[in-house]
Amino acid sequence: MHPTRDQRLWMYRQMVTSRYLEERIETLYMEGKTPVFNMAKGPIPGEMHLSNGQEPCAAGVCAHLGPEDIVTATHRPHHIAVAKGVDLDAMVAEIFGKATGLAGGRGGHMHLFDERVNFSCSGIIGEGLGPAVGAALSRKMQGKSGVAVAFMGEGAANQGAFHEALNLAAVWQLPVVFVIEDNAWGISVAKQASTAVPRNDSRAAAYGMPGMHVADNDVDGVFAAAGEAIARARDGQGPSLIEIETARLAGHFMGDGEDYRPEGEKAGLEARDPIPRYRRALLEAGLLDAAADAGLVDEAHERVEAAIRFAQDSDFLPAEAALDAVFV
Amino acid sequence: MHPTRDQRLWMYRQMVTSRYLEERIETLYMEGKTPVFNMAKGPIPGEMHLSNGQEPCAAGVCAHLGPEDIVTATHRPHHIAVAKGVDLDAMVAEIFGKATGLAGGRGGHMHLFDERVNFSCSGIIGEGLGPAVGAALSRKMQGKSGVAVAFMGEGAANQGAFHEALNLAAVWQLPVVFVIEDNAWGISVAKQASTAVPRNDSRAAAYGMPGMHVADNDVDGVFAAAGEAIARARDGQGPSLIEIETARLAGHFMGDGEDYRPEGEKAGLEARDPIPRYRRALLEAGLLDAAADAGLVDEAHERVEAAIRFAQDSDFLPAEAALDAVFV
Amino acid sequence: MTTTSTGTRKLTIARAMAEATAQAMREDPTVFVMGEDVGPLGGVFGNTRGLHEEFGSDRVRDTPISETAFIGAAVGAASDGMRPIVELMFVDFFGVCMDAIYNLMAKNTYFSGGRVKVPMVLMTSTGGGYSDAGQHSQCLYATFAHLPGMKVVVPSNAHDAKGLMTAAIRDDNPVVFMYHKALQGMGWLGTEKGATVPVPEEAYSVEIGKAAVAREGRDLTLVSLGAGVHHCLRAAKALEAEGFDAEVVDLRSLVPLDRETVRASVAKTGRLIVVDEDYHSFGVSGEIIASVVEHDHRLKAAPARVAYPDIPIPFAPTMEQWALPDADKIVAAFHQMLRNH
Amino acid sequence: MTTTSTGTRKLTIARAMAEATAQAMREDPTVFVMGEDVGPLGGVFGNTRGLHEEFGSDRVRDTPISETAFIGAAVGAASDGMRPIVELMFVDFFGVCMDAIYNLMAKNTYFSGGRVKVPMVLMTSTGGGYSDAGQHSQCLYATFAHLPGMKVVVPSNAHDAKGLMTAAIRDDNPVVFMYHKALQGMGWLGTEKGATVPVPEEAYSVEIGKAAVAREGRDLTLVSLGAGVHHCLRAAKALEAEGFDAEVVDLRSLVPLDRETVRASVAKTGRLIVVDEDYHSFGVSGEIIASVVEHDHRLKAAPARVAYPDIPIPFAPTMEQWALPDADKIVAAFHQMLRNH
Ligand SMILES: Cc1ncc(C[n+]2csc(CCOP(=O)(O)OP(=O)(O)O)c2C)c(N)n1
Ligand SMILES: Cc1ncc(C[n+]2csc(CCOP(=O)(O)OP(=O)(O)O)c2C)c(N)n1
Ligand SMILES: [Mg+2]
Ligand SMILES: [Mg+2]
Repeated sequence: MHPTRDQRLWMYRQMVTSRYLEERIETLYMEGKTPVFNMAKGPIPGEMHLSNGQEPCAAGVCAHLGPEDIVTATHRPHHIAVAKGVDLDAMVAEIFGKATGLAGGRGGHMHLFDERVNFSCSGIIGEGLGPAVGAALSRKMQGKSGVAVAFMGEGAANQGAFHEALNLAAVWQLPVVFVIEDNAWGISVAKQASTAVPRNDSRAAAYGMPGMHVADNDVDGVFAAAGEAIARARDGQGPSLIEIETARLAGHFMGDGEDYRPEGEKAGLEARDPIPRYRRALLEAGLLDAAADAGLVDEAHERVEAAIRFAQDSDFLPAEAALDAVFV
Repeated sequence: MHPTRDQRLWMYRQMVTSRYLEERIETLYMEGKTPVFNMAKGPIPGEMHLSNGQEPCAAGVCAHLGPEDIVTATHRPHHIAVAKGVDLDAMVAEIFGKATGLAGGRGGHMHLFDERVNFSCSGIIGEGLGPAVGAALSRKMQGKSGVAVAFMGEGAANQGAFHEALNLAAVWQLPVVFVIEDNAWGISVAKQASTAVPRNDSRAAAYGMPGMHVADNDVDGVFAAAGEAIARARDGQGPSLIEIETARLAGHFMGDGEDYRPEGEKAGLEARDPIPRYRRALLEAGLLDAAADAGLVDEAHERVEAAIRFAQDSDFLPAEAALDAVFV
Repeated sequence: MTTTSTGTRKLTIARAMAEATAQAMREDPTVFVMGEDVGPLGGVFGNTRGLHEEFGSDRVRDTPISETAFIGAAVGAASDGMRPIVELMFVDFFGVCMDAIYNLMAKNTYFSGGRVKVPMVLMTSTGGGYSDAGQHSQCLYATFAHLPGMKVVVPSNAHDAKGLMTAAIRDDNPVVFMYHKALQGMGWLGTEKGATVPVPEEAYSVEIGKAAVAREGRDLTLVSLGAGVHHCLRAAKALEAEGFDAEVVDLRSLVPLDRETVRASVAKTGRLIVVDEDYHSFGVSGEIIASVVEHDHRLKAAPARVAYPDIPIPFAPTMEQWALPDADKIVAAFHQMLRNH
Repeated sequence: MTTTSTGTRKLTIARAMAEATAQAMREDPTVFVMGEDVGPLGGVFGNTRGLHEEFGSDRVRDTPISETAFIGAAVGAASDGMRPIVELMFVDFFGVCMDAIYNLMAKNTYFSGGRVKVPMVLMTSTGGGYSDAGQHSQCLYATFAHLPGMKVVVPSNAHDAKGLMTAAIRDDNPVVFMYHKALQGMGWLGTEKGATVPVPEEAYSVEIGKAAVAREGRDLTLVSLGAGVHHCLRAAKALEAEGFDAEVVDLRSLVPLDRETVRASVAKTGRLIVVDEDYHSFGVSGEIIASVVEHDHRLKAAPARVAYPDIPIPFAPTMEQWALPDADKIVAAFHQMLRNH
């Protein structure tokens, strides 16, 4: 399955937007955290997991999804939220903890819920898989369209929830796609030190479902694999599993010293940064020229800047609002 | 790997002993429970899960094990406990809740611990797998001999613990064997309604470990497969997974109406009862004659009767002993 | 659907739960049931009996033994327009799936600022007394009630069970419905007669968060829930013979907790004994006592509790029965209270 | 191993834990460590720093993200002659593995009538205050303390941390070691200065089950644990300026719970405020209050609590800080207490 010109540009735009968003978050996150790094300080406190380098996973999958489709993401959610069309203003405001944020600041960056586009994420490894299966079940029972996609890291594929969710989805032949972003690391633990098989797509066989693999962080490759899997799901042919070789260009979270990386790894990953690569590919394919690229990039940046301004200009909820929204 | 004459007779004896033990338990369990079946009544209260029909799994595996090897079993543990050499008197006394029981009556039939032969079992599905992996790790770290075997039902292969334990055992290449007793049912739910693949041994590939299958509840087949797997484990070649087609001749627990069984299933299973089949095979192979058989059976029965007498003649602990043994 | 209330038809809790569920399923196509053995078997404890026959395999789903997946799936379905009723067969099994319960089911509404609803019922059996030992006999009431974001109800009789079940299904929030095995009216688990009471045929709600005064009295307040309520009622009867008039408060709901009803009762009687089959420490009994005395500590006597000791539940009936709360222990606690003051 | 006690060398809790572990590992070859990122990284919260370097990958094991398997494995290893120290990175993750903890680790000794020992330490981080939101900031003290069969310790300073860690490793029973992130002395989590105290260099035990009187006083008893102790000490200082003399009891251990020390303190002061960062209801605060008043309810004032409200922990620092216990809230609770009586 090959992406059209528009699809390729759409994917490129998502990647550029997400990357710029995270570059800006990175800067803003560090405000108030120097010279002494203290997570509690600054306009964006708490843990911060950046997805720099993993944008192809999000863009290539979400290119096939509409607002009615369900996505569950992880503790590293920004690239997916962007590509799924989460309201950028409300999302950034949530990351800042503001009243105008998706949850009024109750959730923060690991808990982004946008029910308008059926997006959610969470902070426990493997936690989104069951809900994705359940949303797919809901669609099937209600006879409504829509597929569910559960994103996870390669480390999550060793969590019990992975096994249970894939089996359940397969037994019930539900319209759900499981997407593993293999960035080779779970915090400081390398995939080969934690996973008994080299590739998790081989685990699909344990559930009688198709397993697909995308090498080299290739967004068009993701598009192709996800396209097939999602088409199968929409067609009532049940779940699939995809593993994507991707790259975590940053640390696990901000503040991570990354001493566990083998020498040279980071430089190698940066040299293969998927965004410049895709830009070159689009330029070479004549789908983009320098001017169009600059325009697209500017537009993406402006969207991000607008969202950041929106967030910064927003107020916090009154502190007592902490007591609200426990129950509806 | 073929069992020797002695091994075959040993396996036959274990099966006969376990079967007779459970026939007696069945009778004793019903004391006080008629005309109204109330689990709380009678000399053996509580749930009772019989293993009638599943004896080949226990005998064929334990034929390769000594007291130093570790076994973790399930809520359906008797056949395995017998074959692993758990002290029969203390085991039956525990099933009766007596002071002379393995735990003084604190555990009951789902919680049989005999540290002298490294046997334990538990009531939560999949719960024994992690401990088996840990015991195997302990042996490896201490440089001590001994393998660990974790038994489970086919229903347990859909529990998250299965996945995590197999992966961990494989990553660390530990001397552990996972044995699935596939009796086709998890309470009232058929395997094909709960399991996405027809055979769980195919799941071994998800952990890069050998998967083996034994058809038709064949004790010699179990012996062969287990022999290979255990030899690999002893040899430092890591874990294996075995699935055995077996049969639950009784209900899930005593009191189960078994209405969910397809018509004729039970009669079919009884006709293929593995014990008479093995008896015939041994007779045909000339390893046994009618007299030797009668002698072996009598001896087994007498062992069981002695254990039951022991249990019946024992006292209960004083009730306040409930407070002891929470901590050592 | 019959809407004539007879007022005399008695049901077991198991049948009351099934009836509430069936009525909700008839009314609302988004209500469905899933769990282990809830289908043709009708639930190990009988509370889904008849549902599979009436509603079929699509709406009454047997699951694999995968609690994390199917409870997580219920959360996903609940946020997508369905109203799942999901069963955790024994509450003792919470350890394999608590994350889906307390971190997803209970928190997604908060994490979404109230925009994502999770209208689901998690029903689960509690309690011992029939020698099912330490992994099949626990109550764990406080384990659930301690963690924010889920309502927790514990009925003591079939009338409340039906009404609370209906309320739970209709509630837009997650509700944990904890039913005590000894009250189910399944003969094989023994049967507490007092739990099988007249139940109206039509659907009705019992408000979640309101305790009931199961018996009025002047001299002593007994507070309990589930099976404990029946021990209290028996104790009250025994004390009546001694000339003491005990009030019995049936909490019915732990979250929200009706502290007002408890406090009002103790304000009247001046004496408090909390009866709980869950573990003694860091549990229901401590919370009730604290809730009373932080409000007003000037009681006639030090409050007391009759709770399950801090030990795993032993198998042998001698030990188990000795450890369980019962009417005698409540009476003894009251006698002790009189001796102390 | 150095055995000279300097008496002045200060350590953070993180370093005190690592030191206790290293000393135990040098002494006893059966002690080993496993968990996520405990190896070369030294633990996300620093408490295994240096261990991998000294003891290597066999005895300091990074695990897959498979808490059920590796905690279950710790139980199996502990019953087979090893003394595992296993880490659950955040206590908030208990939901994926509680079965291995509370049904295996905590009960196998009982189920075996005391014949199977489970000498292991489960260490886990607790607490918020740095905007890590609702799945990474909880304390869950009562969740563990409520369930029988495991000891539970919560140090408030590095001296106790080292001594409790040593005691936990040497204990033949399972011990849950709950360390509060704000006390770890990792700059990036903020640092409570009072937690970094002089720590003897040699190995020593602090008895599990004994509370400490962190400050003596006559007018009021403040009971807390972990980070809460420091809030209490600050509140005591503030109250001193107002002429009130508060005693601060540091529980140190929830199981066993040293009720005697708490009761003795309240017997002296007549006033009790419990301070707890865990959720308000069905938790530590209720248990402490009940433990006091069931013994003697004739206090000078109704006991009070300053605990975390029954809400998921919000991300925004405005909301989170508002909800957390602190010295001001304790002082306010005391003022309220004086007004009421
Ligand atoms: C159940 C659980 N265990 C551990 C953690 C702590 N943790 C957060 S992220 C992470 C690594 C996850 O690795 P992976 O799934 O590969 O995702 P990545 O961070 O690489 O995107 C861990 C161990 C958690 N959040 N939940
Ligand atoms: C985690 C958990 N879920 C559910 C149960 C209830 N339960 C007990 S036995 C059983 C069926 C187990 O099936 P299987 O693993 O095939 O073993 P079998 O009973 O057939 O021997 C179930 C669901 C349990 N004990 N633990
Ligand atoms: Mg990763
Ligand atoms: Mg089975």
